[in-house]
Amino acid sequence: MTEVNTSKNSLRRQSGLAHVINYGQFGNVTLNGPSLFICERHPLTILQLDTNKSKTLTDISNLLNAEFPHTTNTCKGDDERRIIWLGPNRWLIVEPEHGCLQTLIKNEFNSSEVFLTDLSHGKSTVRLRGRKARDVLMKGSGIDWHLNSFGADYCAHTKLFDLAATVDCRDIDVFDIYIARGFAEDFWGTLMDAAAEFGYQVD
Amino acid sequence: MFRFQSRQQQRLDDGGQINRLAPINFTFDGKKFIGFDGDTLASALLANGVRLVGRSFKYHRPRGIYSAGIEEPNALVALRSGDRHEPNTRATAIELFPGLEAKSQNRWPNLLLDYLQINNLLSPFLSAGFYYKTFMGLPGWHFYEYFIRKAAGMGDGTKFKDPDKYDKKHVHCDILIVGGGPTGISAAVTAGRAGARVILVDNHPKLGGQLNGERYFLDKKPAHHWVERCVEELDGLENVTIATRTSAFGYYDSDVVNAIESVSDHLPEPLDYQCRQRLWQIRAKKVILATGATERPIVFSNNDRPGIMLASAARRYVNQYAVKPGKKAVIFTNNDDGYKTAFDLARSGVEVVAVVDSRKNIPEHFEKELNEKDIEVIASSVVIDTYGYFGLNSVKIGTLSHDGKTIESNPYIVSADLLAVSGGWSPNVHLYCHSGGEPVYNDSIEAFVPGELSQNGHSAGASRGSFSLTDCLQEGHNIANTMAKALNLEVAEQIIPETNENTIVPIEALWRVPGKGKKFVDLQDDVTESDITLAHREGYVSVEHLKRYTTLGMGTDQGKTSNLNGQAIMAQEKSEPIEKIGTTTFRPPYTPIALGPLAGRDIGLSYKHTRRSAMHNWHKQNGAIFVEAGQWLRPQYYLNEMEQPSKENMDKAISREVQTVRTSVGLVDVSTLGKIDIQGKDSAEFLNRVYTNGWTKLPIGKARYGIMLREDGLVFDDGTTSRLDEFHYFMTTTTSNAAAVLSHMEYYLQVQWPELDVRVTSVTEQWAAMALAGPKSRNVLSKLLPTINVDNESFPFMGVREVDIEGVPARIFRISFSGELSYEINVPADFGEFIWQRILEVGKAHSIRPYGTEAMGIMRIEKGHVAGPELDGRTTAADLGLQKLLSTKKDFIGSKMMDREGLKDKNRPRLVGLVPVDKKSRVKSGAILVKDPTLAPPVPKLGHVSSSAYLSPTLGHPISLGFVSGDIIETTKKIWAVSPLHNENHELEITDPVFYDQKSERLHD
Amino acid sequence: MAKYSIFNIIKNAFNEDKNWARAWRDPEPKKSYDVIIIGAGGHGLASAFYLAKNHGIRNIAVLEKGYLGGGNTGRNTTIVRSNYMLDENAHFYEKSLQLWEQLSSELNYNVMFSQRGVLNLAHTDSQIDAITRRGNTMRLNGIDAELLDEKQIRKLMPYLDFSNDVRFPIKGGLLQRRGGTARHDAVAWGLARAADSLGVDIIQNCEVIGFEETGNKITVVKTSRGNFNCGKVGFAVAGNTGHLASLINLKLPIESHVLQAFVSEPLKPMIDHVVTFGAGHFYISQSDKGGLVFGGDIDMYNSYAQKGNLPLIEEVVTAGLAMIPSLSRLRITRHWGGVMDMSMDGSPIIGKSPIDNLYLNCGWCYGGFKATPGSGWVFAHTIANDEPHRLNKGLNLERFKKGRMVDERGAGPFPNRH
Amino acid sequence: MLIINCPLCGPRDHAEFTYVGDATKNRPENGDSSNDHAWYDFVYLRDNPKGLHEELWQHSFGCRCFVKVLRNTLTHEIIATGMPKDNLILKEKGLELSV
Repeated sequence: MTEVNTSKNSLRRQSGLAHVINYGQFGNVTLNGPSLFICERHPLTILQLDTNKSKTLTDISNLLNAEFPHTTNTCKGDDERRIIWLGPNRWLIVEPEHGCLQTLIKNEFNSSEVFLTDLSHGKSTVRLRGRKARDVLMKGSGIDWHLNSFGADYCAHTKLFDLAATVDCRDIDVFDIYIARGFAEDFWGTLMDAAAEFGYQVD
Repeated sequence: MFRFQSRQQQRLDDGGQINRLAPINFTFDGKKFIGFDGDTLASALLANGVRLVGRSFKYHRPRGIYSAGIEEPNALVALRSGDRHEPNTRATAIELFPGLEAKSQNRWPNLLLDYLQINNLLSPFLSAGFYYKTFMGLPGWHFYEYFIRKAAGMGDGTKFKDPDKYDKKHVHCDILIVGGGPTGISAAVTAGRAGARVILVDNHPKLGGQLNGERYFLDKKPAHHWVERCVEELDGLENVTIATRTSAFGYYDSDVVNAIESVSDHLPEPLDYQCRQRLWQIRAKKVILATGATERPIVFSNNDRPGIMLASAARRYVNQYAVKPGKKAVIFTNNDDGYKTAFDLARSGVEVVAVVDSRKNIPEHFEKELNEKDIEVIASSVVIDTYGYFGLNSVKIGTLSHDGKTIESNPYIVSADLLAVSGGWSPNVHLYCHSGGEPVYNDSIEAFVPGELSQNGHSAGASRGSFSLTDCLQEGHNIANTMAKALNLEVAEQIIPETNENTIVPIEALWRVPGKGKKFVDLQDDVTESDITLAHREGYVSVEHLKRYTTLGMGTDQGKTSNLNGQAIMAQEKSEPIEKIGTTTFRPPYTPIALGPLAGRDIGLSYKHTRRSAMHNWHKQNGAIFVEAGQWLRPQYYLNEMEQPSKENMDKAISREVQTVRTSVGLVDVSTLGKIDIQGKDSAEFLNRVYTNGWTKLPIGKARYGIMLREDGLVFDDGTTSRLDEFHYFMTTTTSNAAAVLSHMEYYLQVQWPELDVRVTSVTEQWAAMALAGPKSRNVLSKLLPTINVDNESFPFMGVREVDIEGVPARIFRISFSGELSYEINVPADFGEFIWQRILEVGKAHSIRPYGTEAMGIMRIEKGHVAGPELDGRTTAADLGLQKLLSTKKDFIGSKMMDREGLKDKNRPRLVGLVPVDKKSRVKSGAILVKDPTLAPPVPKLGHVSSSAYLSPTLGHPISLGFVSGDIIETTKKIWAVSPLHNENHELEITDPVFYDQKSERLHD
Repeated sequence: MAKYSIFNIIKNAFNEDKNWARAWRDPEPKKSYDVIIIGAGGHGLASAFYLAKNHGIRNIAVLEKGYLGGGNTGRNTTIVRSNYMLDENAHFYEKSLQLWEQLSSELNYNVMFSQRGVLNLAHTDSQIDAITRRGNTMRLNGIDAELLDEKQIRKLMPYLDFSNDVRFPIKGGLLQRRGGTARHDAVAWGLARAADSLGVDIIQNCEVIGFEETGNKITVVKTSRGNFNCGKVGFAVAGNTGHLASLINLKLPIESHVLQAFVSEPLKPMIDHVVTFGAGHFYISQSDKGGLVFGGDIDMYNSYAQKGNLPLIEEVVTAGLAMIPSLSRLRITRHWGGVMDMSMDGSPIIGKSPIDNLYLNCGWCYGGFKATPGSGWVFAHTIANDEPHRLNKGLNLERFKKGRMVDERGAGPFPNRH
Repeated sequence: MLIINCPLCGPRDHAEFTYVGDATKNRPENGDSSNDHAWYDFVYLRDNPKGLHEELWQHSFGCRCFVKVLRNTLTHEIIATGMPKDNLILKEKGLELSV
């Protein structure tokens, strides 16, 4: 058994990928360097928000000072906070861990109008970046990854390498992939295998 | 290098599309040869004068190279060796690579001395369907089959794991063009210029198709100039993807076309990080099928000898590969194509003895060139027979009577080592047929062509029967523009180059030549004309019967060269037009495809993703032996550091774990249980409908056990649900039904009761869950929660608390599966391992132990709790002794169907406990309960053992749960468990299913 | 009917096979039949054959919309077994297996029934428990079954993956040695020839387009080749049952789904048994011609199309390579689909219908081929006597209403899950 | 592959969906306890049409919505998709009339 430091400050949030990530360059890295950069995003706050009251949503929007995407398959926000369309009246709010987002909303709104579900620990998030990122996605999912169909601020909930995944196109060649934590290790292996022919760097 | 070349005695000194500066070593049947880059194995063998390459399937007749493409019926070889061995590979489709190793097949001991040649002599007795008529008596088919199976089959399989990798890729496009011949290239240029997203796939290493095998001129320059110019333009278009070595093998629903890309088949082995093949799933808005056509043979006696090949193949060998497929050639044709072959062969120095044309009129425009090259044409004539056992040496020619049924004049024999045959061309309508289309017969080309459009796949060029090059180029352009228009794109200009071809004089059908001897229709499966006439005689006249009775078209070439000839002969026998006979259904794949790319990277340990709990790594490092639970891996039990895995140590470990929980405290990972977050004003009402018991009165901070039924009234799942807040509930399900229960609830919320204000979300992965169980569990918990009162009153049975464990938010449920005082602790998954370790540390004072699914299973049996083996989808609540949970005050899912007579039957098997009378015997789950173990079958079955604990460490003897017919339970206390599979019988006592703490004092304590 | 034998083959060979007679007639239909069986697949032909042979009824027509044996009889993976757990299925399929054992001699047509053994693999303890229960039940029902451990399987089938690189290790298996395969087309042809020789009219290219009813009885069967008066009518059209039933406004607890299969290039013998994977949907056997025959799960959506899509094939192949990794470089030559009549409990419906003189033979899911002779046997009995044979009593249509489902898998009223 | 146009997510492979089945079955009102046949019909009987079939799929790998699909069971052609409340057959007929 490893020694555990019980002091509150060093409480470890341990990612689902903690035991598999190896840093460095792998696969078919040529003189031009890797075509792909892969890293885990952790720790994050991932909150599912569900409401069918448009007034409430506007109020939340004001409270958070963030816009909610109303078009299907789109996202809004920046690196600090990302709001992803999930389904009818349902969004995913993602931001670096602060721990207060849920409380912030809960304190302001009635629990019969806004429904919050914390999924921060239920998902593992991998960022895939680089000019071959779309080629990797093409190996795992049947949706059209062409820039014209899936550009920046698009998102998709899809079957990626046989797993339910949410893919958020942060920028032309930057993708955040959310998958269930329990599959994280396996997904990581699959992703590395699919990326090997392009050469990749794990940051 | 010159030394090498001298060995390629059939190689031309110049011309062709091979690189004479790049010689390539290869072996065939162990003999060393040399070919050139750009060769196929077939062209390289022909260049080296090798004619005999294989033996036929049934009669083991010597066979050579028959075609120059994927339609090859004869030249099948075993390619590579060891773990990369590939049987049944077509020599005509293998690109030559350094060190290539090929072996002939279906012969023993060797190609020249195949002892099963005897089948050729026995062939009169081996006509179509002969085995249906015999081998019926003793000793039975299985006996004869042993020998027949050995003789059948072609190549050998392998027992090795494939060392190569496979990949998959999903692509989208506006226009998919299948086939990179003149039609496809022309279409691609137009579509590309129009700005459409285009994918052009072709199964060859380079584009050009038929143009590569012909001496066509486009705009007065050799055709390859035009091809190269087009390819250059297409390469420069960002919206066009050209995929060579990519074979589209199937056209499926929703205009999805699948293809296999041969990434490294043309290399000795894949490069680093390179896969061998890649499966493409192409989703197209429109598809242009420019798949070309395949030449047909003509059926005549001994038409299968090495040295006989398709006329277009002979042409391709001289033109593309600069190989003379023979020295002295006879051409046998019923259409213009034979003349092209005659000219190209003559031009390359092959002596053309004669063109035998079954038509009465020779096309006039050929006369000039025939005279120039001094080629004799024998009109109204046919090849009647051929000679030469291991290779053709002469050909018998005769004149055909007017009605085509007899030979008129005295036939004569000419010597020749090459016979090039053209029976006309059949458009490749396979993909069109896959897409749902039905081909129709076209008299003017004597072949099936695409009929009405099916889905969005349009055929163009030779694949729809347009055999003129100008037509192909024009059609490709036109169809691409039609599609561009339909896609709201600007139409594009393209100037179609001028060709040097002659007008085509129509084919006159000639399917078979009269006369005796073996006339092969299907060269691969050795189906002869007489097999077809026999099938007709016996009434196997529908094309599908014909195919199945004679095996016509059932080989690896899928009948590409034989189907139509066979059908035509049947039509003649029936005196019906071919279109009435119809054609067999073309099934994907278009050409045989390897299994590897269909599995992609999901092989070995990657088969089905592995799901791990947040504490997995801890388990792994601390002696856990894992067990598969669906996709999850769960600790089954834990071995001590010094223990090796063994049956004995397993038993020891499990007993240890049970005893620890029963006497002190244990900790088990239950993260795999399904967890569903339920919120909304109508949550209670919804639970009332989903569960069989009542939920409206459940207070906040309390949990309740419930069962769900399916609509048919049988038990679906069980679990607990807790009320966290006024409108907030937390449900757990069994591990195996987690996904199904969520979908089940979503269905009712979205489809049946959309008026209910309820949201459900899976939070299985969000929470790491562990059950702290045992009489000392409260002590451990109170240490973990020093500021919270956890005594029985403050935190009673079925109580729920949301707390903070050393800064980690946690939900604690006082529920019990083991029957002990127990707390299920849920923490956000990233804290799972930390809290798990903390609990074990805190619990050290009480000798806490982690326990696995085995110990948990024993304890739940001791407690009479039902699980998977009891919830098998066939049991009712009453069968499980849970009828008390069926509310009579409300309707719930399943309440209307659960009272059907069969489900209320008093004699239905009901859950019981079972204890061996000797208190020792290990009763297997799956044993059947009977009255008397000595009865002979069929034995009346009174029930079965569903779950067994070989030893209940708590009770000191084995126990089981099982089901016994209701009427038996009333009348008897003893029953026999029999397991004929193990040759075991044990007498059991029927008891209450709850063995342990029947009053549930322990968990309430 | 000229007898088929080795002597006749030799005799005819000297005559260039010119004297072989038609295997069955192509009769002009009569105006009226005592019994009309719709569907000249294995089940329809077997029913007609046993009606004529066991019950002395000779004025029988078997109507076929296409060519005989052209539906599922010619599309299945040819597996024959009787390894069922529930009594209603077990005794019925065992009777069928016994009929298979003598079918070639009974028909004087070699249907190539090869008892090479059928093995179901188990990969977890709970799967071992499940096959133990099934095997024990079989044995108590007088059906052969053996439980094999990993070692025994390794000896019998060394090509399976016993290495450490395997996701679901093989823990054991249930073997029925009397199970095996048969040549599917030969079954249809042999039955057609035998039924024909007993006077049964097999009418091909004859599609049923409607019925005329008087009272609660069918009096006329309307077809593309004219109308026939009928005494009794039997449905034996498998996947087309739903459509045919709709022509008389009969709703049934059946859905049609497509099941795919595929075959590899011919190979020298490498797989001697029928093997079923337990951790994914996959089964395999090798045909006498040498092709490896693969099957898996249905495509999951209602379908009357005799074609399927690739994803299911990919799934089956993936499961196959998980079990036998050495298949990876082998090639498949053909994949096809058949339309399955999936019932609501996964077991067949064979017996009377709500219409007085109509009898149903349907709901075979993907187990119809092995049932062929047994199905004909009990269906003929049911039609001839207007009451079920003891072997198909429990397989009635009423069982759903009464809550007496015969659900081997416990999957409930979801046809695509059986 | 069937490509199903999810009304929310757009065209997706059918592998992202879970097939539910016939969408024309009406669940009898729970309060009505007399109508056993209606329940038998709902749970067990199917029209099983050869041709147009209105059916439900769940987009389980996507938005998790139940999607109604009008599909030809003979050709697999998908004619229309919608939400569970939509009557696609009516809608299609309406379209035909207006053409």
